[in-house]
Amino acid sequence: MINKIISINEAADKVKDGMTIMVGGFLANGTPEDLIDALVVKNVKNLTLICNDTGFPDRGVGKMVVAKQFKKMIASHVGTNPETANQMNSGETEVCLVPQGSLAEKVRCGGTGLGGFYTPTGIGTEVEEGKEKKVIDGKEYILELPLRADVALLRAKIVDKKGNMIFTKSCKNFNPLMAMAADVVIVQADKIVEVGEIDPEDVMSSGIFVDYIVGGDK
Amino acid sequence: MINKIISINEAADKVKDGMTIMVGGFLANGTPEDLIDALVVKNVKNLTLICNDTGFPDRGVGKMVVAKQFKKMIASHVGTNPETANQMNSGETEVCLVPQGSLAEKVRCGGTGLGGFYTPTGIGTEVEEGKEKKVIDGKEYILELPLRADVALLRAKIVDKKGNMIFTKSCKNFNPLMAMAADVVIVQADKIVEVGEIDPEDVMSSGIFVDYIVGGDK
Amino acid sequence: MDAKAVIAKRVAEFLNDGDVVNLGIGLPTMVANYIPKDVDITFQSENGFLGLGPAPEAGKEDWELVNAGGMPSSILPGGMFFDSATSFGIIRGGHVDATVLGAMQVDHHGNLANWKIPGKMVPGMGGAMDLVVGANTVIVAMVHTQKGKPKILNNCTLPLTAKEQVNLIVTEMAVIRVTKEGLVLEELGPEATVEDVKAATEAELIISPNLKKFGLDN
Amino acid sequence: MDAKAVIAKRVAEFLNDGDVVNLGIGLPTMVANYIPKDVDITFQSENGFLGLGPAPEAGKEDWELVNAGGMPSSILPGGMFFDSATSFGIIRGGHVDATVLGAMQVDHHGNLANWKIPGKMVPGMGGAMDLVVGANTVIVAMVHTQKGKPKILNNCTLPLTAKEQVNLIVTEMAVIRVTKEGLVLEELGPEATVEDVKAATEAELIISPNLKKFGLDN
Repeated sequence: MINKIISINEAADKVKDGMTIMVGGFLANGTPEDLIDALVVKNVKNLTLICNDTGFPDRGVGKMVVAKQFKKMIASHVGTNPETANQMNSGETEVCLVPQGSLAEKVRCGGTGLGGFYTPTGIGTEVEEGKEKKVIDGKEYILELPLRADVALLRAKIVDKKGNMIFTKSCKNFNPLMAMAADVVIVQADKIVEVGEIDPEDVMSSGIFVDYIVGGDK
Repeated sequence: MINKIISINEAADKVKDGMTIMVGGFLANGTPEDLIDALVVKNVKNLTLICNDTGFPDRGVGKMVVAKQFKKMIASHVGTNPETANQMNSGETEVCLVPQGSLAEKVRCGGTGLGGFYTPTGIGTEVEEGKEKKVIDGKEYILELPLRADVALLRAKIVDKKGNMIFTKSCKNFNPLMAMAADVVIVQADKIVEVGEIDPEDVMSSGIFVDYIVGGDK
Repeated sequence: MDAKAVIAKRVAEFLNDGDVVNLGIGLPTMVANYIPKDVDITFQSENGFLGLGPAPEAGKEDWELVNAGGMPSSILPGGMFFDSATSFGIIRGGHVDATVLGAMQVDHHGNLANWKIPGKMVPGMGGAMDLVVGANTVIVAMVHTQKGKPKILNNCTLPLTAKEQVNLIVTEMAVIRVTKEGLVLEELGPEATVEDVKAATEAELIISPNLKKFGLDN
Repeated sequence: MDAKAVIAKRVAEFLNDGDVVNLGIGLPTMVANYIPKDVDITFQSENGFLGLGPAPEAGKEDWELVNAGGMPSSILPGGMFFDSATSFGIIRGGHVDATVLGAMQVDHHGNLANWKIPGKMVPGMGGAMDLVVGANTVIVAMVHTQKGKPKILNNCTLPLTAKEQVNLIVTEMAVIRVTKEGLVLEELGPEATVEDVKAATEAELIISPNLKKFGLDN
């Protein structure tokens, strides 16, 4: 069996300047804080972020925003991190706001080999600008396209050595979707267990998506 | 709390001549056999079926095929039930074959309010006939549209009185997708339990989708 | 008069036994406090669960179970957790009976603006655009005016959250229904007269022939 | 010579440690018997799980855990169950490294036909169209001829399952790779000569300069 467990610094080295990263979590809930901290220390730059939100200045992916590591951020909400608005207003960074349901579906689309989907969300708003619209069965829809990343950074509660994941409570959010939508997938585990310790009925996202596992000491 | 438990005959009466029904299961695995039997007895006619396959002459939805209850069948596979081919060849019924992944996604689409999706499956085959094609990011895709039904007939292992469902092993298949994609949803439970007996972490599909529950005696 | 309590209580009375409801952050959250004991409402939290319960006591916070505002929360028996794609599949798919949310502006077409003030504040739409398009009934719950200025306008001037999706507007002064004919004043708040409401509303109002009173007492 | 065993063993040797593989019904299923002990392959069963294991002993069948042929099966430690939309999301999303399936016809473009004989047999495509489009490597495993007639053609005459998706053809006589230049004969089966293969193949073959032998012994 291939060994997927690496150190947090080895994991941080997978992210290079200019890459696109997906980060799991919703307002830092379910975000791999240790991986974020390691990337702040490594000070990798000019990244594109795909995340539900930009967290808080001191929690979640927001720490990387404060460290000015993103040239572009794709998110549904940035209101909890004033630093995002500062960088947006100063022109240091580009912020692309996407409705949360469309963002989740775009990531799912990227991970499941679909070319795009039609959603009613955003019709009649700024969100439809520049996008193809189509009337299907008498209703107007917007074409939304898939999102993928070079690296996905996830957080799970329990992970077996193959990478099979259990998320807990409201910490699923974007994690299982991003697991399928990146070329390299790194999961920060609270606890790492042997293969077979997790009942197949309890696995929430498969280890086949996971390249590297870090942590296990919580 | 609204009482959702009804008798098998009351459930069968929800299906009227000419309706479109979705039936969960894969080669009869995870199909609500008691509901199928009740519909055979009721002898409702001219139905349109949406199901992964047409089961076997004596198992699953195939029993309704033998009873000639379908004017149209939408499925990915009909090879295990010779009666389907007989009726197709005699012109008694129309069979619309859909790739299994597209069928699952079409049902998901119908249940989640999307207008359609682009899939690479079927490009260069009969499946693309009459469908819109689009090149996205250099790759060819087919537009597939949502499927919905008047009534969905599901099978679950354990169901609480609100309709929260646990499927077992390989019996999930189309069941949780169809739960979201029909106007009326009826689930046949092996066992019915009180609300609260299922841990929220174990629920696989929500009771908010379920209108009626039958069974509980297995 | 506690304006917010008056609004929350009136909104609560619009909800029906068995409904699935999503409450926005702030004032809408208070609606949960006014649901009668014999009315069973399932609250959806768009970050990933059904069965949202009250906030835990101080000292018992669980940071793995937060609401859509990122604050510690709880789940009730009969609830379930899911990822963000499923969450918004539920929302867009019409499985949420009502969504209650605040507004910066709402107009006589039922247009809503609540996500952006150009040049000033761009928090992002989060899940609001999906919720407003997907929920069967959209209820705007807000204080009638902003620093004395009307928020119920002929036409929204801020960027829209959604086009023609609002069904009801509930303020401390009035219950207003959005109809094809225009805004219908159906009920007056405890301290409001028709003239008061007209003076505080830019949009023209049709006065219902069955104009009623509402408040904390009835 | 046991033709099927020869084919299954050679296909097994193409699989790499850590691969996710989907095996079609019939001959392809036998590939699982020839995986070396130190090679870790995860088998996907498109009806809803990863970690497909061997069939249970007679008398220990579990009809709630069946394979894509509807027959009782087993799940290995490290596996997981999912619904059909997720299953085909995994398949289309490129998370399956290889799919092995039979063919009625395959041609020098890499076109495949295996789901329909017009006027004779229309079992349906099941999951084959998605698998062939989605899997990273498509291996056709089949007996070289059908009643003495070639199955490897210049152009398929039966309705296609997919266009230009086949990468490798493994028969008891040959390993043939589909390339832009045409079909390359890379290996000869234990009892076959180049002339034998040419005689049994309609499509023109490019003979690899590094032509090798394969069989049960090496």
